[in-house]
Amino acid sequence: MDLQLDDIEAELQAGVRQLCEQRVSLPALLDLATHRQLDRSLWDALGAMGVFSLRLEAAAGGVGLGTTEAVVVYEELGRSLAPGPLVATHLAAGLVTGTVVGSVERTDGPAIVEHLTASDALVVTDPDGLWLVEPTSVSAQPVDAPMDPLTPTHIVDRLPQGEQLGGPAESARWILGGRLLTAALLLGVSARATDAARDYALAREQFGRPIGTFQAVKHLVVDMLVRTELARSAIYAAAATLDEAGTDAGRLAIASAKLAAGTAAVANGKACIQVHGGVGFTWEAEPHLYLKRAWALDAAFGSAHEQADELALR
Amino acid sequence: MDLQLDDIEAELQAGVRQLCEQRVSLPALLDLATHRQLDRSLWDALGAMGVFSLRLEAAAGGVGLGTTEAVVVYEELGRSLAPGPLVATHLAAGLVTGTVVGSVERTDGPAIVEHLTASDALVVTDPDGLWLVEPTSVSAQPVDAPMDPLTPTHIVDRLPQGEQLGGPAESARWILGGRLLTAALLLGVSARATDAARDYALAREQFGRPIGTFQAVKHLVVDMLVRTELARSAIYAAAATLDEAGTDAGRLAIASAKLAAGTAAVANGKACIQVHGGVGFTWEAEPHLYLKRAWALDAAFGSAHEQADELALR
Amino acid sequence: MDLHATPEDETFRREVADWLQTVLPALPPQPAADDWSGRRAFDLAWQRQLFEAGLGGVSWPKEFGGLDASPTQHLVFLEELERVRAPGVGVLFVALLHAGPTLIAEGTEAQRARHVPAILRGEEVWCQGFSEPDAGSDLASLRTRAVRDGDSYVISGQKVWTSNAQVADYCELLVCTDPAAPRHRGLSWLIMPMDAPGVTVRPLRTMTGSEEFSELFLDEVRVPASNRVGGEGDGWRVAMVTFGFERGTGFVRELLESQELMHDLRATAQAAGLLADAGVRRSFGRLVGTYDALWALTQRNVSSAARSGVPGLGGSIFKLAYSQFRDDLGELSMLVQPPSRRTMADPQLLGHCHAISTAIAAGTSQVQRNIIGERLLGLPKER
Amino acid sequence: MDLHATPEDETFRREVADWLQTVLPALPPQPAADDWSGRRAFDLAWQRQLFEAGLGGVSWPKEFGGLDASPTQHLVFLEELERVRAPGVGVLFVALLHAGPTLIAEGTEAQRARHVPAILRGEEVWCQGFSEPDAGSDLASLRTRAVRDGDSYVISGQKVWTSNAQVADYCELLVCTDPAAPRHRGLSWLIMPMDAPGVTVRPLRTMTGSEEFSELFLDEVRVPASNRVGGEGDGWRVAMVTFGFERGTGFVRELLESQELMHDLRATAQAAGLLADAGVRRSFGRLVGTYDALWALTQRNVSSAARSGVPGLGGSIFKLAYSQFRDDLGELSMLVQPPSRRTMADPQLLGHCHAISTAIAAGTSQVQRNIIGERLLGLPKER
Repeated sequence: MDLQLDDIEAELQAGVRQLCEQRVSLPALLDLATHRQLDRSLWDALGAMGVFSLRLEAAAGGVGLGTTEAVVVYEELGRSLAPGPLVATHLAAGLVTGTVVGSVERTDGPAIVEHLTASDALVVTDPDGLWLVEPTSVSAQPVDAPMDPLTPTHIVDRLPQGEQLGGPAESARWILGGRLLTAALLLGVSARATDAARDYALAREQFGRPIGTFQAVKHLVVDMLVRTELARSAIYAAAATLDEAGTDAGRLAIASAKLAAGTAAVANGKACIQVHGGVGFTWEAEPHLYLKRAWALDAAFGSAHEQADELALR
Repeated sequence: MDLQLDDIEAELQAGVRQLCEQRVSLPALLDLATHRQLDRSLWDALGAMGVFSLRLEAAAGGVGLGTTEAVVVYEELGRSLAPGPLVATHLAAGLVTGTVVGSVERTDGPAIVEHLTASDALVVTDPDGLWLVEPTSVSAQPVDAPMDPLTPTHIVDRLPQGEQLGGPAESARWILGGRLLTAALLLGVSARATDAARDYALAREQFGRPIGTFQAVKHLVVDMLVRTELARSAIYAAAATLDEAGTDAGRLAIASAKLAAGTAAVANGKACIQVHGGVGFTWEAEPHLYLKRAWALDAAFGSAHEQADELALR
Repeated sequence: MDLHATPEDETFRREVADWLQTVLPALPPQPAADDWSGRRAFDLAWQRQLFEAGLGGVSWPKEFGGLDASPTQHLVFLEELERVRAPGVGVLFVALLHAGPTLIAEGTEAQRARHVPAILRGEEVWCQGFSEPDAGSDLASLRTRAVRDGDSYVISGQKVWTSNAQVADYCELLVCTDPAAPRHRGLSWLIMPMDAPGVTVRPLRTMTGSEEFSELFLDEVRVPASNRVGGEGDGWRVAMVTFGFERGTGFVRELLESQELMHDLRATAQAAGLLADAGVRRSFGRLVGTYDALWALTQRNVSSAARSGVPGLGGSIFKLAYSQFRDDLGELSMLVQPPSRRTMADPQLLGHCHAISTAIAAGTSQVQRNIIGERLLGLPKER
Repeated sequence: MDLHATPEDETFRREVADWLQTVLPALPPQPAADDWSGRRAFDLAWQRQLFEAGLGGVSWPKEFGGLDASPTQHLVFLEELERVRAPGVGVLFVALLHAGPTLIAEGTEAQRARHVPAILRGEEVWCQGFSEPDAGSDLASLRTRAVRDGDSYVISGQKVWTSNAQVADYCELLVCTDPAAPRHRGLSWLIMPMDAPGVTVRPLRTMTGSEEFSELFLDEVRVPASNRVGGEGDGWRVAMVTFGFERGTGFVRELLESQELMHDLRATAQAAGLLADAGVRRSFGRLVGTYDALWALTQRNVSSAARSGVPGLGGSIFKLAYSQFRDDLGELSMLVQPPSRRTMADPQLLGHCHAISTAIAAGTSQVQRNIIGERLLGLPKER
């Protein structure tokens, strides 16, 4: 038993972090908020790094690694705030042709579809199975001011049925995988918010000293770290359980991971704004992007609230 | 509109506080925890002051004041941690003969009866009405280690039916009055816990300065004050509503008051222990008595949890 | 304590309600949030109407055209406005609640004559230039310099968080006139015309996407020395006078608006069958209870101010509790509303994001806790 | 990262489980909490049994009779004990986890020979004399004085929060040997026999009603200088060595016990039909999720210690989160259990009250946050 990163995981982490630090900048992100174009060259770079084909077997052209490596990579992607349907494109590897693959759950009312315009393919999940939908065939209303400015959305009243990709078991597995990778993205957001709050608390002076000297600020940041590390622990354990014992054993571990990660990211997004004070409330500063991304990711593949319901039955 | 104390209220407050400060001491309370005898001379002094007959009309031998005066007095009683069935004895004025009157709600399972041995009479509430029960006629098991050491309890499997004192309307009014006076007692506990935490934060030194200098401690105490003042506001408003517009209008205001007061007292009891550190965890120090009394009073006449349910229907 | 309205308050309430009924139907529609010139015109016209009805300065002294209403009556006034969703002070916030009363209390005859009637009549918009990028919670460390040059001050520096700067005629400006003086002692309070050369306004976008605030860049702006309110170096005291006009009514409109959001959200939950969920139901119940307590706290703060004439620290207690309440309300909206509602055009989400500033603006919750801890509880200041 | 047990760990787990199966049926019933001599006898006898099975010092070095087990194996050991609810270290806590390892690391040959085998064999009970009434979170400000007098120290002062003092043979005592030295530098670590003249033990009752802790009054107690562990003035460092033996397993038994409380409470809720209440149900779900995360954090802390050999600050993070978890569990028990269960004899209420000390003992949550903020996040210390 070892819940620390091994050499491969640490190397992957460093590689993806470096790529993201070089390629994903705040000005570019805010520009995206205005133009809503997915940065395809970044996407291709991530693809070339094997981010999407990470768990596909080598024989099928993938990297052939496991879930623990995937969560390490997805934490880094979450940390970078990289936009796009990162999770669905990963889950679609080997199953759907397309460079950018989106995903949405079929529900009774109108649905929000993220990154619809940028997607080459759209995977719809419902209790009956997994369905492939051509994005251009979807009749959708673009949202003028989406909650997360870096996640363009459309409102869709009725999703086309689409072509069947798999049955209920495949649909359930898709959702479970999506839930865990989304938890990893949320972990990245939590960690980024913590780092940003720490850095600001060190740099910003008020009353003649760095605000991080004051316990009220210091302890806010510490609580961010505590939430981040709790979420990290639950995610690592869930990933290792999935690799070791398979989907069934992993189901509840993943629910715990998503619960901890969603709770942490939303709380940390808010705390990060609070530590930044007035600056944190501005559009040009990053903290609101963490909070809004956290809200968007919390809703994806089952919210913290819904995971609590699921875990109660254990 | 004026939600500040008027002259009569301020005078009553000072009088009751003075009496309690003279007559209710920590050693006497802790002694009570061991011997479980109600201090009848204190009880008589409270009675002589008109605490129990406060709202009974002067023509019937009472003081003839209103609910706003009663909550001011009951806050002081709560603050003093004075033991005994204070609320029921007040509600029973003019209705039941007896110096010490207890009260209990009839439920399906076993009930906890407080101060059974000390009571001259016991009033049982149920949806059908208000019932007078002779305490000695109740078959009860004394609890060895009651939750609140200053509130001796018995477990009763089945309460006798008793003699009818009133119908459903009287029962409902009894519960509503009890709920508001209990909220006032909880307010007193909250305020006492806040004062005790403030005093300790000023007196106790660590790292070369009073611990109240540290924001982590200072802000804990401030949050205690905020909870106390929110509860105080809701209680004052509920009392004034009841005096002005009667029971029906007061019902929801009282629910808000009990919700705020129960929440405040429990949270403040814990925070008071935390501010006191190791000392707060000892039997000889007061803070645990605040928390345990808060738990006991929160459960009486409908908990905060139950008030939230009631308020949701508005 | 009592909740009875006095006969005078009842009469006043009826008069306000009656008047609102006569004027509201003829009111043009409220301009969009980003239509600044429309907002300016609308708010000035509304103030003109209030003025003509004798309601232009409800809490202002009678000799300056006000009603000299008690804080309790001011509360009545705000309740009646909100009950029919009448316009609020809007871009006139600083003029009516800060600058006007400050000039009345501390201004010279000439300053009063120049501005007070104009504000009351709906002819002047003011903004506030207190905060700076490096002096947020720590107001005493202002760096914007005003150097005396003959009969003028020459001002250079930067201000931030200035609401409505785009449409303001004047700015109440706090500057440092003596950098050698100890903190608090070197400040002065000036009236700065916004059209003075050297004033640049840069709107600041907030996380809600709106541009309510601006940065002010001041580059050798000349302001006559006769525009100084109070003595040189006396600016801190005058600013405290400015803040001191808050009589417990500061958050009344916001609180009443949050009640409407709560009711709307409850209707959504009911329609979706979510009130059958005991957890969701109880969350609503806790909000309702907290709302009641916050309203009662407002009544206590207002009646305390009515008795003493000065604001207590109840406003700090209110702000701490209200910030938490708004966050709880916002988080409940995230649970209750379907994801398809989650756009920044949604009043619930917009309100939730906006409310995040409640724990920051006009003193963060951390600073409020220090103030309460030190001034109300007597706990020692940090060294 | 992986959760696979190594073949060695698997074998070890089976051996422990098999052995427990053979001995547990013959174990006498556990004595009552206030039967101190019974508890001493029971815990010493159990340690003797463990020793005879080669399990007396699982994480101790082999040359001192230990198993030299990795932190991971220690975790396995604790899991197996808890799974069958076998006794824990009980009153031997300080001897086995503090004093023994400290003497092995820092003691003289004579000190080791005198105490280490006796501890392992279940012949000695130790207690800890670190905290003082005026030095709780601020351990460096100890005032208990030890004055050198020939070959002895003469000790006067007061200690507090000493567990199991009533039945201890020795005390690991931290004293001030040089009051003129700067904080931290004037302390020494001594072995004090509890039967030395001048030692008075006064049991301290806690809010749970039990007497787990005592105050120690030391009145001119003579201890041979040869009982000093480490150099004079080196006591702070030795104490840090003492604390350093925590390898992430410190709260394992408590965490596993809290899981049992959670399961019992859930059964109560189910029987009462309360799981149909979505609010109550979701509270359980959040607890289950947090429990999983805390268990995973324990595994991370243990594997970190297994790699580095030293404890990280993961223990501080764990303690903060665990304190909150226990309070949430306790508050849920107040909702779920009928009022008639609310007595201090109820395991849920007792556990709730006991857990309040988690946020206080061994560094309050406030102090833990300073430690994490300054050491892990690099935020500046207060001045």
